[in-house]
Amino acid sequence: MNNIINDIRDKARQLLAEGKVDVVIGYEKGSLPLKATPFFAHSPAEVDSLIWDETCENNLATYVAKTPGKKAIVAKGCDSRALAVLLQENQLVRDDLYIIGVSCTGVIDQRKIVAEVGEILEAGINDGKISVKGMAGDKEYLFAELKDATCQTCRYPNPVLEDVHLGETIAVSQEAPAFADVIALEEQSAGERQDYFKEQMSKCIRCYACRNACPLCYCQECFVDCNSPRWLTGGVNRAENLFFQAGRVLHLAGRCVDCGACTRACPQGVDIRALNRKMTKDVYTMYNHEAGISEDGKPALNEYTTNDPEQFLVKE
Amino acid sequence: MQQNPYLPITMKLVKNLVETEDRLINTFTLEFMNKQDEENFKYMPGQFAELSAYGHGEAPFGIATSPTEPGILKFSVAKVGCVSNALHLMEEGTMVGVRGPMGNYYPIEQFKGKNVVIIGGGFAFTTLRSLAKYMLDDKHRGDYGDITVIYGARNPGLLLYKEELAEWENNPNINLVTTIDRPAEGWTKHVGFIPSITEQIAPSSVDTYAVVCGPPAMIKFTLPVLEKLNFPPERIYTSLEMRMKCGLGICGRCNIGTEYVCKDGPVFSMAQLKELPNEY
Amino acid sequence: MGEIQVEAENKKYEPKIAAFLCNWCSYAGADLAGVGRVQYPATIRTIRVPCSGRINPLYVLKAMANGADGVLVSGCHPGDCHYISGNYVARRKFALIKSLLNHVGLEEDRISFSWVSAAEGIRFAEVVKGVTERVSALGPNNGIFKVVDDGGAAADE
Amino acid sequence: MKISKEKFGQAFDALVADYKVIAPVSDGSGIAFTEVKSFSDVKQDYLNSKLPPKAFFFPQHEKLMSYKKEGKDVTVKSELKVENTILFGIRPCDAKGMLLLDKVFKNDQYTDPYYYERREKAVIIGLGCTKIAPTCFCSSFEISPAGSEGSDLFLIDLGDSYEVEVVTEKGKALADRLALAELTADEQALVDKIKSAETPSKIDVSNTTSKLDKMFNSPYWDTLQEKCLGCNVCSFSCPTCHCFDISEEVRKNEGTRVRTWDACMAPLFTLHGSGHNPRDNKKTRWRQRLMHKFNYFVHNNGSMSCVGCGRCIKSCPVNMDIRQVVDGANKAELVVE
Repeated sequence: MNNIINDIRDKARQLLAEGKVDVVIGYEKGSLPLKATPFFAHSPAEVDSLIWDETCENNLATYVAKTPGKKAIVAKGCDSRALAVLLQENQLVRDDLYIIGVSCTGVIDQRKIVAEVGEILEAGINDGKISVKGMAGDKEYLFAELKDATCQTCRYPNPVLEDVHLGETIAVSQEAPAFADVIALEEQSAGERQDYFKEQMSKCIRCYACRNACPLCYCQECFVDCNSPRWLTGGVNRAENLFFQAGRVLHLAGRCVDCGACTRACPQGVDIRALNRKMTKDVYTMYNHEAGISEDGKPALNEYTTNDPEQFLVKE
Repeated sequence: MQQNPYLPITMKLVKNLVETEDRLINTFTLEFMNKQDEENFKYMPGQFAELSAYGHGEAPFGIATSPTEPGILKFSVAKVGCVSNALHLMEEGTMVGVRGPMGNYYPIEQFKGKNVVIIGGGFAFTTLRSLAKYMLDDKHRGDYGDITVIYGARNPGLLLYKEELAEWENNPNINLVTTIDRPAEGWTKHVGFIPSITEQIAPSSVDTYAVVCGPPAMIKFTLPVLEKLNFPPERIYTSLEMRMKCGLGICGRCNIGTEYVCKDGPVFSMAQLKELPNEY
Repeated sequence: MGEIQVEAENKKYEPKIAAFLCNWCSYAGADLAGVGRVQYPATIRTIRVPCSGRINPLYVLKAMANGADGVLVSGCHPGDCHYISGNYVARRKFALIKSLLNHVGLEEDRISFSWVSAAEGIRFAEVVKGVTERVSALGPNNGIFKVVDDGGAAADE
Repeated sequence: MKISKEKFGQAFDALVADYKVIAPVSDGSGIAFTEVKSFSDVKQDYLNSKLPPKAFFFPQHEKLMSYKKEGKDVTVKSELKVENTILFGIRPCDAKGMLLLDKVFKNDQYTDPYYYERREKAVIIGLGCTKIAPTCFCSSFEISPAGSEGSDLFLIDLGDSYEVEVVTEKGKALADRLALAELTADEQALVDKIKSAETPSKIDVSNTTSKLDKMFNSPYWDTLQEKCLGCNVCSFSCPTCHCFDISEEVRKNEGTRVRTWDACMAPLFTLHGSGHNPRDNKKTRWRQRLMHKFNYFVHNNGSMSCVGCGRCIKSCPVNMDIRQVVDGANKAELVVE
């Protein structure tokens, strides 16, 4: 890991010193244990703050289009997939972008720790083991136990698009995605699913952290802010919240790269990903499409074939 | 407990008049439904009110009438958003909601015994009309020295209150200067932008207050002219626009530094504005 | 007494169905049904759209939120689109809308999609009949999106 | 004075008959202030709630009024509803937060009846903190983790009993319903110890306001906010944030006017009808956020509008830490203008 960090810093230093980019977007150590925070290095002097480890959970592709000038970005698999979709949708200029690719073994889901040992006072990562001192006790975890749900099903830990690759690459299984999580929900009755999503949606406070953390939610004016027509009332209740989440998820259908940034950003622990994953599964099974796995190609809903399935039609 | 400041009173739209040639500005005349409402609605020139178009929402507009005109309120409103569009389409006789009066007003007490120059551009003339009308009133005219009004618009069709302007032309109590940006057929008065016309007219700054309202570009170029004419910033007043919701200094969106435009403004002197951050 | 009973009989539940019909085919199909005096239930509120490709998923959601008991979206048959490919693109969108809404627990039959051509007046009536029957069987909008009746406050609290 | 938890619980259950009682409850993913019917539902051992209790006076979504149109006529009705409420288990930071909100909702000209009438009918039972989270920094603002400021009645958990401090007349009325006993010397010592605690994390705000006076045009704002996503988590989870929006919810000829929480971080918050937006980028919005809390509010109301509860730090998806932000402002070089 240390070698990667040094490599990232060297690369960032070189890019900034040579004037190839104006800013390097990466991570630095956050203010809380086991937290990394996005970091914008504007000069070679700042690059020594850059880090890379299992706490680098944000999807940095979110910042790329909003950051002026030429920029380099430290990209893990999901970040690069988001960049690929943004490029497909002409949101980025490839020449203004330098992608520092790193392979990712997954990020830590802090909620699992907090649920067991309370607020984290201190923590250290060593050799795939995470030792935590919490307010309600101490515990040592294996990284595998803490891996974020998104990362457990990740099929693209290696960047799909990069200008340089730092560190090793990760061997990936060639099997088709299983979508066990989606199937588990699908196997429930409609009533059970309705109850599940009612409960999830009643937690939402409409802070829009999910939307803003999402690298592919880049609309100038989001439909929730739109005044005429006014899609949503000011109400914050499970029906309105489901309208918001369903509207957003449908807008991301065929584009979502399943990075999990929305779910990790949610301060209320809403299972937003359950909606996105359903769309991802449908798009994969019906159209054999995965979003953002290469720079060319189009999002699934921008294309069609003449024999797309249409079992959804009325019987008449 | 004071009255609930979020509850509008109901007023009747008695006239919905297309004010300008481009049909983008209408003047609404609202009538008080009872004496009590009118007595509670004591206002001064420069204040504003929140108008409710029920079913569409609420938005703040400057009051164009003067307190010397009893029984009614007038608002001249440009068609820009949801509420103003609804108001434009409203049939006469419809009930609208009114909350106010809100904000501060032009310092008419300070103006007493002094000359006043009113400079207005485009449809920002609404509260300036209120001010002029107030000072011209028989009861008040004696309190003020010379009253000069410099008012301009892009073309003659875009001037507000044309009948009133015609009346002021012949009124010895007021010196009215109207101008348009470019020559137009049938227009015999001044042609040119407000800053240069102001420079031409060159009102004396001795014992004089200036009140300037208009689009940002007009204000930007008029201020140096006033400075050249030796108006000190303490004697130049303007009225600011801001996005507002509550109008009560609570909802948090209309502040410029420590000042809430809805409750501490909208009228500020240039001297006050110089102390505030440039964020408006 | 008598009056009240009559009223109760007349008050048989009639669903309200928002029908988004493409201008070139399904709307013309509905028109043909009308001209041909083909009977079908007066349950639909027609909204004409230029093409089924114009359907924004938010239309469907908003109709449900505003209290529609069902939504019907209908366009030209694949291959017959006035704009060549509008309904092909729409088809993918529709499949996903339907799938997602069912996933969050909306009943299968609340949202219906069909292709009806300008010549299929009788079929249009059949579609409306079928949709009406199925929505009637479900009863009123179950409120997972519906918010307006209580001014936006939570529907189940 | 003190009362055993058992006796307090009985008195609490009796209060439910006369008051709407709000208390911390574990909702699976954290602590929420919720209406309870029995003391046994109350979570007694907790750090603090996910969202601040301000919502009981200033709900996220509330009806201000309703109207009905008939032809050209309209009838308008206030929707203000007030209940006698007890808020139990309010932490000192949040109790202080309510004192700050009081200043907002009653300014030099107006009183907000929706907030104030609820506030006046509410009794705050504060509960001192015996455990301090790493994100807590209330001591920076002269708030003590076991301080009674802002509470009407204030409790400190002594294990089997509560130490009880009567702070206001409202608190006294409640205390009269409690069978209070004297503290033992040992218990008094424990109370003193708890009361003397400070949060380990503290920021120096002694010169922040005067520093910010000179920082409106500082380059500090340029880079400070780069990583901010511009969401509303920090505002919604803040016990002192009070910005709101007013909108209308319409159904045919009836409607309600509602107010909902809004936030200065939202891009459209200050957008004029004309299209002009005085705070049209994250930089100006962050400047507003920090200035409002640490400068404008001080000038207008005499104290900072932050109570160090740490919720914004804990909830921020990108770990923007307000402590670092203030610290950065303290240290920022001033540009000569």
